[in-house]
Amino acid sequence: MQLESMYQEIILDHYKHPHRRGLREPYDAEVHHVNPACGDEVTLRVRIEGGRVADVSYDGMGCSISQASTSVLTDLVVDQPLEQALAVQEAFLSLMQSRGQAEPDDDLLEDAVAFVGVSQYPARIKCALLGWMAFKDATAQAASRPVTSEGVTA
Amino acid sequence: MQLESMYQEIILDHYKHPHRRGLREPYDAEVHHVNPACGDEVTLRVRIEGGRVADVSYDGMGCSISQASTSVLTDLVVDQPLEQALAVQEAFLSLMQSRGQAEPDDDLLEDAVAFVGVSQYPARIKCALLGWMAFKDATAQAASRPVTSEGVTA
Amino acid sequence: MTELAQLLTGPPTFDVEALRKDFPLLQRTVRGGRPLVYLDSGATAQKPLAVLDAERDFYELHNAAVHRGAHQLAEEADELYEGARAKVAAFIGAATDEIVFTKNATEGINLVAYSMSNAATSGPEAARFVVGPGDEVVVSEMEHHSNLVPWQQLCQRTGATLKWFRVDDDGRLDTSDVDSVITERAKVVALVHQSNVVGTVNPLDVIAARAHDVGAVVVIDGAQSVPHMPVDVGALGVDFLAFSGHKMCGPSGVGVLWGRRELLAAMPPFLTGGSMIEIVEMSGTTFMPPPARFEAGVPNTAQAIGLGAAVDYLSGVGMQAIAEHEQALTSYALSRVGALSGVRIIGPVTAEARGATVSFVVDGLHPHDVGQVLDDLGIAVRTGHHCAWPLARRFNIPGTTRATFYLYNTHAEIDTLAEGIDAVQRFFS
Amino acid sequence: MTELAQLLTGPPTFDVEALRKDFPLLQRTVRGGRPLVYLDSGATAQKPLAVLDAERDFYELHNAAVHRGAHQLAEEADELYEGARAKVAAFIGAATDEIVFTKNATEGINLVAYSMSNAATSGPEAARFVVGPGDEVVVSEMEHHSNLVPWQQLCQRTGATLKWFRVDDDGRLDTSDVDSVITERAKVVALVHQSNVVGTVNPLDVIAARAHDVGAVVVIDGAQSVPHMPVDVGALGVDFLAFSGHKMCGPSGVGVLWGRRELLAAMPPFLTGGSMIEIVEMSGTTFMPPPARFEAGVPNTAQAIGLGAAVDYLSGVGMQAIAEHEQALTSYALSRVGALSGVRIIGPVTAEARGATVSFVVDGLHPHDVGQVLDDLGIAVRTGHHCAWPLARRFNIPGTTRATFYLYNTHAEIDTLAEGIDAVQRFFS
Ligand SMILES: Cc1ncc(COP(=O)(O)O)c(C=O)c1O
Ligand SMILES: Cc1ncc(COP(=O)(O)O)c(C=O)c1O
Repeated sequence: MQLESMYQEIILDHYKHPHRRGLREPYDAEVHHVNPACGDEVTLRVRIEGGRVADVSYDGMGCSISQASTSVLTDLVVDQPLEQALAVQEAFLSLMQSRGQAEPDDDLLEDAVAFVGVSQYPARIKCALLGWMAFKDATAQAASRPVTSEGVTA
Repeated sequence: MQLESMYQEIILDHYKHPHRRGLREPYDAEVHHVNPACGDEVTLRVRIEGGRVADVSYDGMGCSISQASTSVLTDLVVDQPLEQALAVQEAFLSLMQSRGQAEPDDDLLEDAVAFVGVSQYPARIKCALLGWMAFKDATAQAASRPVTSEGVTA
Repeated sequence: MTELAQLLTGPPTFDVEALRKDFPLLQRTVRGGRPLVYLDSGATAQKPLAVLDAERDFYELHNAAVHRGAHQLAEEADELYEGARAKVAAFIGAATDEIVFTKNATEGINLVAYSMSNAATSGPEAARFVVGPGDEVVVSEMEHHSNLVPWQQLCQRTGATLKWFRVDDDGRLDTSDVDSVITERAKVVALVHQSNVVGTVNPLDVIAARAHDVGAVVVIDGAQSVPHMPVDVGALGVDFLAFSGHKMCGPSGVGVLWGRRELLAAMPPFLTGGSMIEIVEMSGTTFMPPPARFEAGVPNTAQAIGLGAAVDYLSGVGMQAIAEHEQALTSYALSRVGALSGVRIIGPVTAEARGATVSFVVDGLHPHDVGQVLDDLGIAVRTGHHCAWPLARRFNIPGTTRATFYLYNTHAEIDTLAEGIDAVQRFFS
Repeated sequence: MTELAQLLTGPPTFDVEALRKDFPLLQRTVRGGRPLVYLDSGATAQKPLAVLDAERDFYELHNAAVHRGAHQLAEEADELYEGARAKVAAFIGAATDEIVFTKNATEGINLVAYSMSNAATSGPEAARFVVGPGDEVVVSEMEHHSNLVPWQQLCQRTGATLKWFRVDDDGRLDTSDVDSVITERAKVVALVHQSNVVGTVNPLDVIAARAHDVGAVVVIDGAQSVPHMPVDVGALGVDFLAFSGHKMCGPSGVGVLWGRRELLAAMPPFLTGGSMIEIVEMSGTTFMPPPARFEAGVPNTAQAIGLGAAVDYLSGVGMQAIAEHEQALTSYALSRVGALSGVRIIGPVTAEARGATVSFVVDGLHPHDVGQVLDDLGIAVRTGHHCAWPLARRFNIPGTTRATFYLYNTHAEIDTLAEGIDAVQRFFS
């Protein structure tokens, strides 16, 4: 089976035991993203405090790949400076577009390098990116809103 | 050349010297038919008197086949009982749909048998039928109008 | 032969192994040399050589623009194109001039929906097609998006109201409230003949009877029925039937809309342009009678000809024989897959009034993951909402894994599928 | 080589005889064994082997429904289909997501026209496309029906007014009154790039400049330009460009609509159904971004892939070289045919700003009869109004006989044509 290259142990672990799952308050932006081809969806919230990603919380339904990659995302970006978080997002995006050819930066991507196998299956790339694109969208929305310390903004 | 089977002498004669061409009064019905594929058109009038075709007059633009066949039509139907004229029309229609296989009734169709060659060229069948379908339409319209002796009816 | 044995192997005269040789693609391997088990004909069918050859012959010998030329190639192309129309007509028991070639089933349905909104600005003979505020358009919860969204859009354009039939827990159409769903206000009832998700074959007679009582036209999505069972429009009692060539062994890029002659004759055009006109002036245009009225531009000629070859091929095998073979496969699949623990069939669990589309969910696993592991074993299935998202919502699931069978599928492939599902469960356990 | 000699034989590197071998149909004979002289590429072009093979390979090895499956075949089909889109985009200097596959040029033009009437019942981002009473839609007298009737129909649906540019005696667009034809009320200007009857290449820059000044969108019918000359949408300065695959060595059943990204993004959908949706509920649907938004249903996959192979083939030969070869043929034909007594060229009589479409009338003879005799000699031309009836009326003729040339035509074939016309005259004298 070539399957192991996609379903690496670390991915299955995150899938079975997702990190930071559930929707929490306070948050600065909430987005809802879907993958129209399969109907997978994620609702994702971000909380930015003092230029750092204070929390990412999420809920949704999707396959192992989309669930695990969102879980990994939270590990990599929570408690990081926003700039660093966005750099990680960029790096993950390139990794997924690499068709398995990338030599990913282990230091930056940590567990997320496990997804290199997924990038060889074009139909699954969108699964892996679902949470990450939602995160990008949510941080952009949070950035464009007036800073608050309370959480939810109008 | 196989062309001679289509452009028989008799057809070229009628083309160069069409019979009864021009629009005349009185008439009981006037129709305008076109062949959308090529733009050929004919305006055709019929005059019925006492159950006979008293006159068929026409004008229009079209190829040798459509012009000649309309000319031949007038020879065959003018001065005939309407019933006989419609039988000729029917016979010509079958001839044209025969793909060159028909054994046409010479007595009924006279000069019109020359069009058997045209029936082998599917794209030209409509040319040959232009005037004949107009005649059929015009007689039907004339029949459905109140009988007059003056000509033009409302 | 006992009835059971026949159920398991299909009708005796049906030689699947011989048929498979007609389909070049079925000979290939996937994922590192595994034999291909193609269970995705519901998405698109594979093509027999006869179809590929018909298209190629056209291009190599007779290619010309139809309806337009007076040279020999154009004559030949015309004859082949119109010949294909006659073949398709005969295949569904229709008159030749009731067959409109479209690019797919989706276009056929859109054609009717747009023609209905165009009726508002067309002549009096189109009056019966006009819809507006207060009028109702009826669909069902099990529609493919292609027979749902065009009607939502028609309502949006015209102010009409969309209503729908519900689906019961077995995946059958709930017709208990037919009289309240289809009321005097209904102008059109659009329904799928055979569901592409749960396989249900809908009772068109019940629906058509009520629809016609209230003067509504009945538009049937036959994308999944025409390829798989004998369909005779004379017997169906409906007004329009749309289907796709690519799902019935024909080429991509061609579909069919059948409509009753008198309805097509009264309908305003949809796509406009070359070849569908009667007289064109700058100030206005008149149109040809059907079917030409609905075929604007140079048509998908080679594809229509390929579809003609496909219906010849299917007729040669026999639609009744194909339907029986599929019934046998379906019964077998329902029992094999249904027997797996942790696997639930979505849709009717018996083979009556259902086609060879078997959808299922595996406890605790997402369809994507199921499909991926099956793919790795060489088994091609489809996963997700199958373009019928409201139906997935109805069952409160993210989607299903779907196996669909056609004339070239075998009982052995169903065994492979069942074993594959078992492997999926082990992989993720 | 002198300039004149080059004019007569085409650019030195262009080996027509070698190219002809790529086209199986050109090897056949017609009407009792005569070699075929195919001068009807303006209606549809012949197909090189590379195109036929690309389609067949797809069916034999990779056929699957695109955008829908998670199995290997579906991945491969997706990659081929989207790869074709990228090729077509590169061919006209567009971005990949600006390329919408349609079934022909006609559908592409209808797409824009329907999207504009749909704008009235769509969201605020579509507001700029709304047309209604008081607004104007501008075309020309030389339009193919496919770029005329859809706009007449848009006016009929919306109450807008149709206006048009006139054509002068040479068959050139009369742009002297551009400011009064395109006024502040114009919402859309739809114009043919190269006339399919008289060959004229229109000055798009003049038209687009004025149209954009008044805020109108510019829709170009490129059915006769894209196959025959290098076209770069970056340089054209227009907003939409529609063309057909079958006229550029591609399969039947596929066309292209290019549109500026920001315009496509703001446009409401046209055909709706599978694969173009974002979220579907019974109560309403949202749509994908372009190009998916405009490609409903299983697409004409094999045909798009075939078109990809066609643009590879054309690029391999070189569009500039093809254009020069056609210019040489056109000059030669204009002089050869124009020199025949009793024969009149309809359209520009010199080769500047005109393509390889030569229409003529023979004194005293109807085009049908001319075409019939030529056909008997093995020469395939087209006769009639060529789906541009108002232009025939403009010249007060029933139609023309039209010879069109493509990369595979030769100077010798033009000699055969000229001799053929002579034979026609003798036949009817
Ligand atoms: C100038 C022009 N526009 C539009 C069309 C329509 O193309 P199609 O029929 O392929 O849609 C054609 C060809 O028929 C054409 O020559
Ligand atoms: C039930 C049903 N209706 C409509 C369609 C649409 O067919 P197409 O995409 O070929 O237009 C499909 C297949 O995709 C289908 O399964």
